[in-house]
Amino acid sequence: MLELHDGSLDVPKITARWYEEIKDKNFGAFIPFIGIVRDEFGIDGLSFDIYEPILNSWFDTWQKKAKEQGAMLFMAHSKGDVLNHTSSYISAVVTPQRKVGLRLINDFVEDFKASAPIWKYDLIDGKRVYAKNRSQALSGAGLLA
Amino acid sequence: MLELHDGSLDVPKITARWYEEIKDKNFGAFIPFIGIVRDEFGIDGLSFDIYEPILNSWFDTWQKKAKEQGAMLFMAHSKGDVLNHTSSYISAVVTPQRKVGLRLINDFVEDFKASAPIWKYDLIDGKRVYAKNRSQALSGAGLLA
Amino acid sequence: MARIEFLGPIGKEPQELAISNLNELKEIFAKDEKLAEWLGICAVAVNDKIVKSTDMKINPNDKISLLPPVCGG
Amino acid sequence: MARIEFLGPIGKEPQELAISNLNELKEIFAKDEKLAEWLGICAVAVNDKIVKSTDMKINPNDKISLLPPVCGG
Repeated sequence: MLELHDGSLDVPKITARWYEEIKDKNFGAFIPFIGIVRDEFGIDGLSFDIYEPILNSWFDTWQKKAKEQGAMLFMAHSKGDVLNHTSSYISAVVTPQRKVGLRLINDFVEDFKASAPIWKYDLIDGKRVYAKNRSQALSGAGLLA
Repeated sequence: MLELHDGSLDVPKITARWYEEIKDKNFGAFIPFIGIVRDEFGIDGLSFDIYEPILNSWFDTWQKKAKEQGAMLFMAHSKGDVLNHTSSYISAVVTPQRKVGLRLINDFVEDFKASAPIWKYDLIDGKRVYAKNRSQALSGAGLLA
Repeated sequence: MARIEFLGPIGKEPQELAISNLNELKEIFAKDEKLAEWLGICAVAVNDKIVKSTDMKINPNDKISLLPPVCGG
Repeated sequence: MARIEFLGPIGKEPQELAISNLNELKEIFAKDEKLAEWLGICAVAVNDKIVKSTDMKINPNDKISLLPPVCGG
């Protein structure tokens, strides 16, 4: 389950909805990871562009990988502006056993940071400034250089 | 923050309360781990005994360890009976940075399993049966043998 | 008298015993058939701190706890 | 004509180009000053699949995307 929202994520509502969805399905562990925008570098918030076709196929690949381990993944991400101290990103894993779940949420979030086609901008004085030096080149970058 | 509840945990309510408590404190990641009782071994649920004085000091030691890394821990656990498909355990870490948080929640939950003075019973036909073969001897066990 | 508590599933009432160290407790417990299955797998706390040596001196009013294998979560 | 899209912060309008492989695209882009800062750090997708070789044949109606460095979350 991958969902994109305009602006900040309603953390209690989204995580409660996911929990309701899985609680009777005999999983033993539900592990959400919630990202909150920090007030740092003098920003008012962050803003995001997402390229959905590649995000969807990236997520589907991970969902398949999770299913092979009896697990399931959820993810929600913001599009557009997200102010400081609100959430732009939630992912969650549900698994029968905790060890698989803790490893999976770690690997999933790490690969999300390296691979998900999402671009981050700092909101400074009402302007969007690409967070270039906090961004990572994708695998295969430089092909046309 | 360590809290004990009689019976099942209200997951959306507890995690929402923790999130409200931390969201304006400039942490970047909030990572709950939610344990749900699985329908397995023919049980109707689980039941728990807790020895609170040692649980409290164990938790305080971890809270100090978390603070040294700029992080904070939360934990909720059930006392008494908890039926299948409801939650008996929630822990959460909040950190400035995700990597510290993902490592900390993993290490905390692992040590919780090995060290927290909590005894688990299967609920079978209305009786409490000590889950002996799923339990771990504490470090230092056998001192009086 | 020290107070001995048997936690969780041991299911034994607390005892009050006049002992001055854990070695004495070990000798007394060796004769208790009900404890035979538990001693090898229980950790021991004195005043809510887990201890690793039986040389530990026990004072009157100390609380000693036997902690069987755990399984939280 | 293949359609070229410049994603995220590149801020350049899509282009339609008659090319038959990515090497031709590389030659065309080498002359585009606006792209100089981006080519070394962008990955390339053809029809939404990231590709690792410029030998890739391009068909009319293919969609080519340039993906600059990412930072989700």
